[in-house]
Order: sequence, then structure tokens, then C-alpha cells
Amino acid sequence: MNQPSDKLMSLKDAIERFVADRAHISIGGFTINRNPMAAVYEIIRQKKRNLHLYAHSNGQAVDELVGGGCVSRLEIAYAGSGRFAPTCIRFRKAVEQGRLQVEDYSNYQMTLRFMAGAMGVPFLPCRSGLATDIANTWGFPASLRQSDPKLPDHKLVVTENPFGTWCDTTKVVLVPAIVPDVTILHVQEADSHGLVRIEGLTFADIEQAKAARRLIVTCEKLVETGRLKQRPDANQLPPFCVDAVVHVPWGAYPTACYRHYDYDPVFLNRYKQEAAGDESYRQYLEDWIFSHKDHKAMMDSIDKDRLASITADGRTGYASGLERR
Amino acid sequence: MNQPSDKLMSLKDAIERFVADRAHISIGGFTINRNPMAAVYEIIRQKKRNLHLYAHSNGQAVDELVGGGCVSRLEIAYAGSGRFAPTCIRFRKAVEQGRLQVEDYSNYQMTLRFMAGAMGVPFLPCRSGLATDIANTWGFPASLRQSDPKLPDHKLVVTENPFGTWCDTTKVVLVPAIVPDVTILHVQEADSHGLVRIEGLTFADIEQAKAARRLIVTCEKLVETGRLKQRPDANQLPPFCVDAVVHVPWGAYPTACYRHYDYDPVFLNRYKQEAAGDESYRQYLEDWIFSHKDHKAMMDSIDKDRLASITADGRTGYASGLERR
Amino acid sequence: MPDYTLKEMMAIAAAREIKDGDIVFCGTGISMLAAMAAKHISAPDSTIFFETGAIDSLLEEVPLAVADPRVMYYTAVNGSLADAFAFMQNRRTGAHVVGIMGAAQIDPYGNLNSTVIGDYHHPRVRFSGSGGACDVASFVDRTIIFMQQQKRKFVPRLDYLTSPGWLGGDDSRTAAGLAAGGPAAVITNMAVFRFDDKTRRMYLDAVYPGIDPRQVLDQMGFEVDTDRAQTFQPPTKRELEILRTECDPQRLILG
Amino acid sequence: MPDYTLKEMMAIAAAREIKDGDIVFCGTGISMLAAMAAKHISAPDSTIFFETGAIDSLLEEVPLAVADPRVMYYTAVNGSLADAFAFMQNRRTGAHVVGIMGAAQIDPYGNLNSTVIGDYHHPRVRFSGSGGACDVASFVDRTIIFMQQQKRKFVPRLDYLTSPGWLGGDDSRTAAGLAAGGPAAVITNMAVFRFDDKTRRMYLDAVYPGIDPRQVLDQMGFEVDTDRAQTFQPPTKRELEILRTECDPQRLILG
Repeated sequence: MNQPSDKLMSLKDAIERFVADRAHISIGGFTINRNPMAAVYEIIRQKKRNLHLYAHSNGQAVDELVGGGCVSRLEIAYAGSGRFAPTCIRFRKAVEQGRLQVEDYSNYQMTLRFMAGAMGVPFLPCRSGLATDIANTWGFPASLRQSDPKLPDHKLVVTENPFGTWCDTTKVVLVPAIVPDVTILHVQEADSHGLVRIEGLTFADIEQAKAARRLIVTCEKLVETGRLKQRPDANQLPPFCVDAVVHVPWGAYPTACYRHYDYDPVFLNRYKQEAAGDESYRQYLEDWIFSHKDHKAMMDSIDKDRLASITADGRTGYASGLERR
Repeated sequence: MNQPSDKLMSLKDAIERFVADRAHISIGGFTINRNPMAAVYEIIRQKKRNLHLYAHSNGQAVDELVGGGCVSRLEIAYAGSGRFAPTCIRFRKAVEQGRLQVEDYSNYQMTLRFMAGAMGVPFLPCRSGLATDIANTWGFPASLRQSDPKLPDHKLVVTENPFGTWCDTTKVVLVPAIVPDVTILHVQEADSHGLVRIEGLTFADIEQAKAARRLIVTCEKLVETGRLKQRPDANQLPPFCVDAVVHVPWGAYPTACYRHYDYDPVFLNRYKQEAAGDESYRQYLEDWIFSHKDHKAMMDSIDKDRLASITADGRTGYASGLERR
Repeated sequence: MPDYTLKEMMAIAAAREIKDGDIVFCGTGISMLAAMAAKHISAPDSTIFFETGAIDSLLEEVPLAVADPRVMYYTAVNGSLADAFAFMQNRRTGAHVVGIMGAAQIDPYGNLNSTVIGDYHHPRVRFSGSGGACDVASFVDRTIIFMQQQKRKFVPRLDYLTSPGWLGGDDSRTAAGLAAGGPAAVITNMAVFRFDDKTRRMYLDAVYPGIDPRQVLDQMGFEVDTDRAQTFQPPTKRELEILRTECDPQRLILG
Repeated sequence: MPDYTLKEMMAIAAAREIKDGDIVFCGTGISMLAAMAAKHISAPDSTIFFETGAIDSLLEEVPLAVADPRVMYYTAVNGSLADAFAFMQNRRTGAHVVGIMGAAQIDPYGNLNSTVIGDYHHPRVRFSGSGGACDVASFVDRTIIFMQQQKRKFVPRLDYLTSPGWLGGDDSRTAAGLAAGGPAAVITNMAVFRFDDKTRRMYLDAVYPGIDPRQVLDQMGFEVDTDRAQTFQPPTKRELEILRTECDPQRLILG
């Protein structure tokens, strides 16, 4: 949390400053929508290592961070990119090869965990997962939980309802709060002080943002404070939540950014093939990420017609009629 | 909860159908803003009795329901109307005369209680109220709690953090969910299916709405479904939450309705005087509520210039420069 | 009898389970098509809703993920995950929700695995994980499950229980503290299964035209009662037309 | 020395407690004026915020309640009660919040009563109740309290503890599980009090010009240390001008 002064910085600076090796980070978006991809690519480019990653349902960002070798522990509900990768490809390989420690929760549980962090309470209750392996089987060894002060001692706690059978409920699952060192979001609009506007579904971005010790916001458009304050009902995060504002057009590419651009089916289909083999993936990392110095250079390397084809139309907010096979 | 068919009805019908004597009801708004006053007046007019009322910070609606003799039990955080009545007047009299049972919570606790109801969990945790009389002193006798299945057995439960000291928290206050029989809101816009748009602050209206078994929405403007769906980010409640939609222009008067009208300082100042004496209050009830058959008749009785003076200007959403002494 | 693909049959079978007024929790793919078809065919007042928070989306084009921007256009409300799951956990709204889901493994009581094959700590195959599946399965009173009819998918014991069905049968589900209802139907590429009202064990309810119950059993790792099996009523011309022209004209999901 | 009213003095005294970068939780009346004055005078990067969910309101006109539509105009975010209180309970944002509040009674440790005078079940006087006062007092690390200097308001023992201050002093507040910080200053129409760093008991920090510490003690129901009392620096011309012309030109609160 910072003062409401000017927080504009480059993405390189923001990642250098707020994302350390071994940091606990959380990323916004959902499967193929509004993933903070520019930030993800910069993290890979800066070769951050042993990150502890939190997400609910995330696809492209999780897979690239895992594939880029940045992540050693992952707490997640769902790793997939819709029809393009029902299970994230590099994630799957890493788990099957024992290179990634995973703790599984459900989507609502992860959402509640971020919400607990945002609310400043150690846990929130739900009825999800009773009698399942999500409740009964722990991914992280108990020894890890006990030795790491950044992890709660329990994956979750199943307990009796202290109010008897109030609300026809006998048992509840208490899920522990997440307090990430840093959360990274990509949003449609922000101003230099950190006032944030997200359009369309907010997923769990707001909860993830408020739960974190630090918040990096990359934005599609950098706008005047005055303009956002004319319609405060449409804004979600006040400046005092935000530490860094980075202006990154196409910052969610190849995932979608509602009202700006669609996901890129050409990229995602090709990624699926390239991620399938270790050698082709190494080549992908080199060609797409390491050989470009920043997101602008990455985007400049893409055919303009392709970007035009995924540009959102004003009526629907996505690219109507886009060929998506 | 109803099917998403047409839910339009008259206020008289909605109150007759959904508000029974002894019902547990919750009302939206906050002190002098967006109180569902038309519905409150109709409840008084229909002489509903022994209502169990839930509110967080409410002013005019609570005071009139109490003054109208409709309420026997009240769970609340704050009963006041800002500068017009730092403590609600008829409420204060009723409590001091032992005619109203009150259970005190804090605003956040009441908010969390509605949120728990909305989420379908029996309680939510917070750190508010530890070591206070809000935690230690109960308003409702334990016998009442045990005999009434509509009340939880405990006002609240203070407990150890089951996750040790996770989030630097040792103790939490668990507050029980509220599931009102009916919640009543006044909103800016709705359609006949029950799609709802609130402008400006939503207070705890959304939580109160989702917590309830039944929901009555009175709206300033009744609009086409198509129009609201053009800007879904601005809508809050889907049709499947709503049971009755009632079109009532000036439905929050004499409290404010952002972007439509301000509170009426003339009314509120006069109310303060009239509410001060039992006889003058009886006269007020007769003249203002019982002698008018509905809200339209009430509003027709008010000087047009006065209504013009509190009409919101398009720039600010309130009546700029209004004489408010 | 019109020609149809198995995918079309499955979509229509699920669509028929949706009643007017239902709130339909959709996943991606065929479950979304089923919900769209139901809304166009027999349940116009049903509400399609996604765990991402989109409620009553128009779905002018088929979304390829529940976070596809196509779910955000012309909706009643664009909310959040927190909102969406709360609607299901809330007993009043949850009672109207029908959840449509799939999985990698199913057991005789409709419990589902969408997490791993093999040992959790050293999995042979890792899948996406629960997503919202465990949540919807825990909260709502009626779920419909899509499965491929394969022996390795219909298993006597799951490798990992991701989403609770009827647990061990009888009243074990409510005893565990879960919603009273549970799995209502399993729709595969060969048949439709339901669960006994008392024991809660799966039984064969209907086989698709031309399929013998024995063929279905051959593709299962456990026995089920086939005595109640009837022949499934194939998609009507109207159902197919709506599915093809209104729901997936690009055949992105129907293939 | 310019002329000023006691209300003006109190507003400026509170405004001086607000540091640049603070998030200021405001009630109605004079506390709102203090926050507005601070923002105009010395803390331009402070954020005025209301429990109703309005953050960084422009306040072109003085609101008469925290739900006044005037708090909704030209804000950064129009949220909800749930949002507002979570910002305070959240330890990272909460650490920057300074809460300004009032009460009917205060005790030597800054605990407050805004609920009843007399027995809770048969009160002699009933007040509005906590509102958000108990919440802000529980959550945030610094609160400023406005009081009228009257013997019946400064009491050795509250009739009802609505909002926790330093509880019984020493480390009793943290031992109870509350936020580490607590009441920082009590501002009355005669004086400013603070709390001892160790014992957490109230002491007289400053008296307004022309007031003798003894006069203050006469208006209190308990003894406080007066040894540290200085004379309060009265409002400057600039402070008064801003307060009068920028904050409350209609004198709705200043009277």
C-alpha cells in the first residue's frame, strides 16, 4: 500500500521491485481472459525462480509461468485454457514429472481465501468440499506448512457449526486466508494514482488485489483521474490499494481483454503444439519471450492483420465472427 | 425466489402478499438515503404488527415503522437520521418506555450477518467487538432465542482462531447469518422481470436482498429489460432474486434517491418536531399516512415547488445549493 | 428418424433435464450447448449462468471457456466468482440451480474425479482440477454429469474424489453436511444413468437406439442394475434444428 | 490572534492529527469538517472515506449524514459497507486509517459508549448505537475522539462499552485480540487529551488558550495527569479561512 501519489512505472521496474525470487504471488484473470500476460512474460524474462503461485481458475498465465521455470509451488483450483487446453500443458508435465508441488482447492474455496485476505480475517467458512479429497488429502507436506511462516498450519479445517443447526448447516469447511506478497492484475483502465476500472466480469480480481501486500496493475488504457471519477460506480479499486501502475496496451494478449480484444485462437492453437514437446517449448520461450526486450516488441512482431482480426467490436466487446477453430 | 416471469404488482398487493404480522423483515438504504419509504408507509397503513426488523444503519424507515406500532423486535447497529435526528426519535421513546426489544450489533457485524445469509453459510468471522458490550451483553433473553426457531441460539460466538495465529489473529467474533422472511429495497431502476440497477452507493442492499427468502423491489423507474442488459456491469440483482417489482416514483421520499432527488430537509425538520410528542405524532400519522390511500396520493399532497427544489441536478446527482438548515 | 451425431444426442439428452425456471450452471463445451438448447426449446425462462459471474448471457456466439468474453455480452448481471458460487451455496437460489459437469472418473454413486489418475502425490495423469465442480456438486440439489462410456472412466473406486456425489449411498451425503440433492443423471455416448431413490446407486435408465445394455456394461468397471433400462427417445427434428442453427451454427462444439 | 469559535478550534485540532497519506474514516458533523480541512490544509494526499462505501469524495457541499448523496459525487469508488469495513479490518490498509468518532461517554482508557445511559435493558437514555464506531475502534491503529467536556460524559466506568479503546490499559487491548493501535487523542471544547504510551491512561495534553487545567478537571468524572499540559496552538488565519470558505461556507456544521 502506497500513498496516492504518482505510481506510474515501467513493467521492468515494477517486476524488479515487487517480485522477488520465492515471492508468493497471485495473478488475476480467468483461463483465457484478462490474464496479466505482459507481466508474466516479464517475470519469465527476468528469470524469477521458486515463486509460490496462487490462482483460482487460470490457464495461459499459469502454464507459461510454470513452463518458464519460475514456479515451484502452486495453490490452485483449475489449470486449463478452455477448449485450447482442457488441462494446462506445461503444468501437467511439471506435475507428472514431480517438478511442481500443488495444493488443490475448489474455485469457491480459492475465492474465499482471497476474500478472507482482503477482509483481514484468518479464514472464511463454506460448505464446499465436505467428504472430498480436497478436504482430506493435502498436497503440501505438513512439515512444509509448519516450517514456512508464509503458510497456514492447515490446508483447511472442517468443524461443527458453532450455532447448532442454524441455516440447516451442521458442518463447515474453514479455508485459510491468502495474503500474497504481490498480486498482479491486467485491467481495462487506470489512472496514474492507481484508480482502477475493470469492465465485464471481475472474476476474483478485486479480492486478489485487496488481499495482497503489494499490487501491480497493468492497464490497457491510462486515463485521466478526472474521467474515471465521473463514473465512480464503474470503478473497483481506489488508489490506496495500488503500488504500481503500468501502461501496457495488449497487456493480456494472447488472452482476451473485454471491449479491447479477443483471445487469439491462432496463438493459442500454436502454443498447444509448441508446449507439447520440451524442445519445441524451449524454442517457443526463446522466440517469443527472450528474444523480445519487452511487450511492445513482442506485439510489434505479430502480424497487424491478425491483431486487427481479434480487435473487439464496439457492439459486443469481443471479435464477432472470429474464426476460432 | 420466483421464475423470471413478470413480477409487476401494486405496492398494496406486494405488502399484503409478502409481509405478514410477525414476519422477519429487512429494509435497505442508510439513514436518510434510499430508504424504501413508500413500502414503509404501506406497511403502516396496513397496520402490520409485531414485525421483527433487521437493519444496519437506518433512520427514517426504522423510526416510522417503530412509530407506526409495527415493530416489536429490532436488530440494528444504528438508528439515526444524520443531523436531522442523531438518534431516531420514536425509536428512542419506544426503547426507553420498554415497548421495543433491541439487539445491538455494529454496522460491519450486521453487514456480515446479511452477507452470511446471502452466501448460505451460518456465520461469518470478524474482529469487531472483542471485549465490548456488543459481544458481552445480549439484548434478547436467552429464553427467547431458544424458543424461537427463527433466531440463532447465540447473539454471537467469540472463539480462538482455528489456524493458530494465522493473519496475526488470535480471536474472532462469529456473527450468525440473517435470513429475513422478506427484504424490501428501493432502487433507481428495475424491469418487470426483476433485473435491478442501483446507482451510487449500494450500502448493504445487495447482501440484504440475497439473504432474504422473498424480495420486494420498489423502483423509481421501470425500464425495458433490453435497456438494462446493454450495461450489465451496472446491474446488481438478477431476476431470480426478485419476487415483486413495484413501480413507485418518489418511493424513497422523504429520504434521498441518488440521481433522482435529495432528502427533503423541510419534511425531516418538521418530522423531528412532530415525532417529539405523542399527540403530535398521532396527528402526523393520521395526516401524512392514514389519510392518503397510497404513495401517489401522499406525493400529490406536497407542494410542487418543494419537490422541484429537491430534484437532483444531472451534474451532481443531488439538489445542489438546496437550503438544508 | 433424423440423422444425428452422438454429441447432438448427448446435448439434447441433457437439455431435456432442464426445467423451465431452472438456473443452469454451465461448464464449457457440450454442457453449455445443452443449456443453450434447453433455453431455446423447452425452458425459455431458465437462466444460463457461469461460475465466472455472468448471469443470463445472450450467447450470440458459442463461448470456448466460461471466461470467454462472449459470456459477458448482454447479460443480466456481470458479477464475480464470489457472487456466482454464493448463489449456489445459498439454499434458496441453490435449490433452483441445476449443475452440468463432466469428469475423468465416476464411481457407482456419482462421485467424480477431475484431478489425477494414480497417486495424488505422484500422479500418472494430472488433470485441470476441480475448478467450480466440487463447489456446485457440494451446493446444489441437482447435477447432470456428462461422461464418455469407457471402462477406465466408470470405476468402482476413484483415484481422487474431487466432487461429491451420493458419497457412499443411502443418506451418507446429507450426513456429511452436503446439500440434500445430488447427481440426477449421467449422460454418456451410449446411455443415460440415474440413481436409485433409496440406495443412491447408479442404474441404467435408458440406452440409445441400437445399443444393447450389455454393450454399456462392457464399458464399465462396475455392475449396475439394467432392469429399468428403456430405449432413449432420440432427438426430434425440431430439437436438432434448434441445436444446429441457433446454438452452434459454426459447429465449434458439435464438431 | 484571529477570532474563532470552539467548533472551529475543535475541527482544526482534529485536522492537525491527520497526516498526508492517511485514509480518514469520517462520521457526520465536525469529524467530516476536520477531514475536509486537513485535505485542504496539510494532507492533500489523504483520502476521505465513509463507512457507507464512498472513497475520496469531492464533497463540493457538506454532507449531513454519511449516506448523504453528496458523498457519492465524484468519488474514486462508490462501494458498499462490506467494502468499507474490510478496508479497515485489513491490516495493510487498516494501518493507514485514522478514525474520527464521537460518543456519549468516555472512560479513562478511551473506551466509548454510544448506546445507552443507565441499564442496557431499561435505559434512561437510548442513543443511536454503534453504527460503524465499534468496528473502526476495533480495527484501526489510530482514532481521534470528539467529546463535549462534561462531567457526565467523562466517566470512570461506562454504562455500556460500545467501542473499544485501550480497554483496561497496558497491553489489555492487544491481549483481547484487537488492533495494536487505539485512541490517539480526545478533542473537547476545552482541551486535548492523549494516552500514556505505557499505561494507556488518558492525560491532559493541551488546554485551549484562556482555559486552566483545573477548569477542565472540574468537567470530568475522573482524575487525569495534568503535568504534561501545554497551551494549545490556536487556529491560524489560514486554517480558519480554509475551514470557513472551502469546507463549510454555508456554516451547516460550524453553526
